[in-house]
Amino acid sequence: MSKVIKVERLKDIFKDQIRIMIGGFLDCGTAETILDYLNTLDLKNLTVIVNDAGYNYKSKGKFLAQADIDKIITSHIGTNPDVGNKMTSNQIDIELIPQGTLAEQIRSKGAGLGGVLTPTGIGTRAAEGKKIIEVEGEKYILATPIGADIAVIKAWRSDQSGNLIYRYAAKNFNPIMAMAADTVIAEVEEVLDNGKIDNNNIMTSNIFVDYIVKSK
Amino acid sequence: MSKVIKVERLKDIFKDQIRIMIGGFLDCGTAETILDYLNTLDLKNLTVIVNDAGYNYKSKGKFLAQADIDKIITSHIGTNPDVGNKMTSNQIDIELIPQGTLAEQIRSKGAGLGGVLTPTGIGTRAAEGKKIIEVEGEKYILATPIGADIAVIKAWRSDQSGNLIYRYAAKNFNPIMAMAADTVIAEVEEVLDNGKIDNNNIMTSNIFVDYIVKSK
Amino acid sequence: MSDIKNKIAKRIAEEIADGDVVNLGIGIPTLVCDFIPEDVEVNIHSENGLVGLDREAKEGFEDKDIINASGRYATIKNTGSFFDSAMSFNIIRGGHLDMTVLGGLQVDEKGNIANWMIPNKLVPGMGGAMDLTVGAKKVICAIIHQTKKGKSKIKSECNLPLTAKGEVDLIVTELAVMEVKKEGLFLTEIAKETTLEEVIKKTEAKLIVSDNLKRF
Amino acid sequence: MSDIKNKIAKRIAEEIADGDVVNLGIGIPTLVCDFIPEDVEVNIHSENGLVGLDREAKEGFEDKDIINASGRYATIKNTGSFFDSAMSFNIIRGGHLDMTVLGGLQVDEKGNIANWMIPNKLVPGMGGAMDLTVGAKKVICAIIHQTKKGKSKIKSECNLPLTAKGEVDLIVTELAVMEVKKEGLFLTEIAKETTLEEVIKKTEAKLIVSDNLKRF
Repeated sequence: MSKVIKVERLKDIFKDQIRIMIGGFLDCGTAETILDYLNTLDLKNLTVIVNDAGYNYKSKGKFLAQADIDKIITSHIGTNPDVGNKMTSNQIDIELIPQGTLAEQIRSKGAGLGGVLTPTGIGTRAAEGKKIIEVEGEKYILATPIGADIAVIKAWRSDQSGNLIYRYAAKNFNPIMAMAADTVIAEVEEVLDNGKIDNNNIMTSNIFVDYIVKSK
Repeated sequence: MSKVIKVERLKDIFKDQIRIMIGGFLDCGTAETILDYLNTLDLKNLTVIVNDAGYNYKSKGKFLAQADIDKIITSHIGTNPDVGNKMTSNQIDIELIPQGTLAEQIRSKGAGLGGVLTPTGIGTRAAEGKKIIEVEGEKYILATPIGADIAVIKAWRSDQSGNLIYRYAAKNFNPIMAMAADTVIAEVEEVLDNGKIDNNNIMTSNIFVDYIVKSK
Repeated sequence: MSDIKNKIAKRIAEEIADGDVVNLGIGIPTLVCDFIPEDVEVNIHSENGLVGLDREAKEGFEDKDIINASGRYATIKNTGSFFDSAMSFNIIRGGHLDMTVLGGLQVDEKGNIANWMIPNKLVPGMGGAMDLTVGAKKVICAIIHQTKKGKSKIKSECNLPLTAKGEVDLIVTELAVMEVKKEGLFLTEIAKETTLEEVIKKTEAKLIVSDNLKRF
Repeated sequence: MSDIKNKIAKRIAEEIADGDVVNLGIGIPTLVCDFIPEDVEVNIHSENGLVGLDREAKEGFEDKDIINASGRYATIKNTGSFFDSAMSFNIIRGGHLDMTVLGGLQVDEKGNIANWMIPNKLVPGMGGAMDLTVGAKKVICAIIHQTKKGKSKIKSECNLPLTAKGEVDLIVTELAVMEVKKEGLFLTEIAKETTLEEVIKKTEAKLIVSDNLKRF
């Protein structure tokens, strides 16, 4: 059985009011074919979890700037002035989280943990409204799991069964998001037959992946 | 600069009363050359962190059965009756931890976390003496970091700079222990020149590794 | 005895759906593999760090780096993959297993299970069992109905130290299939070789007999 | 202006020892690279998921999957490696970086630093800065001494939202080098182009002048 689908099939998978995770660090490791397709749909009231807001003129950043999004959970929006403006004019709710904490929160969801204790952000606004737990005299912020309905991730190679290998610095948030969503859609540059992928170097197992879309 | 050393150099690195982490799941992914050498030394009052107690007749299991060890932190000793007997006769202190919790505690140390909240063991002896934290009505055990003075790990290939690639199921605890000790000694089957290792598939970066010992 | 074990394993095999990701414990659970129909594709996870586990290796074809959780040389399907212990238990604890099948020393009508120690007698450690019972979507206990001395292992309340509290969903013995529900233990099937009276007599737990009692 | 920035970067380069693992922030910190002597080997970590970062890619030699944290196409040394964002921040938060160099909007005599937002004006987000300041063994703030309006950025107490509390170890401006100690801010060096009086006048923070004041 192959998990490869045409990008147009995603019309039936994405719904209004869902939570979407999008992998990538700026442009790198972002599922551009899928994002370009999402930019043609008319989804409403979304929540998006993403490392950064990207650039407003393409794929991820365009989606964040233009789609009907209620809330973005992210570590950085400085590269996308359109998102900044939407925040300033209260059209969108932005929850800013330190990048390492965001990574752990996503991982916690996939790992079945109730959260992790991080020293990052103690004494700053990142600690506001958070539970503080002391261990051996040190204060930590309890960072609780963040999951999503759908994760849109990008890998380099897959086999038909959905095993993934990433390339260079395009890993970033993709492997952890692959574990943290109910439905995981991976865009890949190359789909190999089962048995043709280097199985010692698979980073995301096929058990996590629901659909594969080939990059255009 | 090469990190490759002769196994005999370890005489000067291991001391009495230290905490040692040893990678491997039973026989698989265990640094047998290093363990065989440690079995010739006369170290005293050690604490050892290890997934399981292995088999009493070789390398890791022999070390655990015969060395002067005060305490073993582990998830399973059932395969090594000598260790079981030492526990029953109070010659050794055994701290048993669920395997997934042990993995997270070691990872937490390397990751600079104050710990993780795990649902594993709630309502069992594994929860005794542990801090219980409730998140959204669910109870979790706070599992705090476990580190060591020295980690003895096993990989497949390295380069001279200490980048590591593991092979198949010999990964197990090795990549997480590589992050959790002050000094990390990796035994490898093959040492490549810098630039000859497949750098897209390095699982443990050279920044974690202090010494490389080639398997005999 | 092997007839009895095979009967349990064969019945449990019927619970597995095509595409399921399953972890099988040591002992009777391992036998389940032999009874899965050819047209049901099952993805077997092994907690030492692989998914896509296949049969044990033939003599002369062993690979030192591919073992199963019992430490026996194994093989892997061409869609299989390998990972470290942190990831392996993320899969377990994070709800990514459809099912786990475990042996037990005792199991009770509240879904408690005890399988990791007998105080002052047998203390092998919990290994991965506590994580597996907490994390898998469906937990099946494969257990011989009575001890050698003729005592019921299906208790009203376990008196050995627990592996997990209230996590067992289904109990399969050579005599009966029992579902753990909020109301109590539902007896849904009895073996062809037995009678309802015999099952009730040999069971310490209170049984709620299904209106639609089947034979297996 | 570029003279000023280069002066700061050049002085900071002297802090780097052979073999150090270092993360350099955007802006002045990036310039530090240009002043590291040939015989000092530095392993540069980039929070988007690589270590062993080398120069930016030449035109025509860009690889879409190798970028630095500013999103610019980069290259990697032959001993470099790549990892996901969870691992990248394990390296940062886990104390595996010898040093991080960050820019700042303000820094103060208690080692507090503010560099991620100006309320109601500029809210890019903290990205990885909070993790870097908490996790790195040594935190250096590279900062121009005064604002364009002539106000000191070296404050007695930051009034912008903090990036981290008490984490800065060393402050380097175009005029001065200051060490953060428990007793306060030690002025250890002043620029050749300035006078002690000018530095004190342009610094809001109270300075403890070293007995052995040097020029740089």
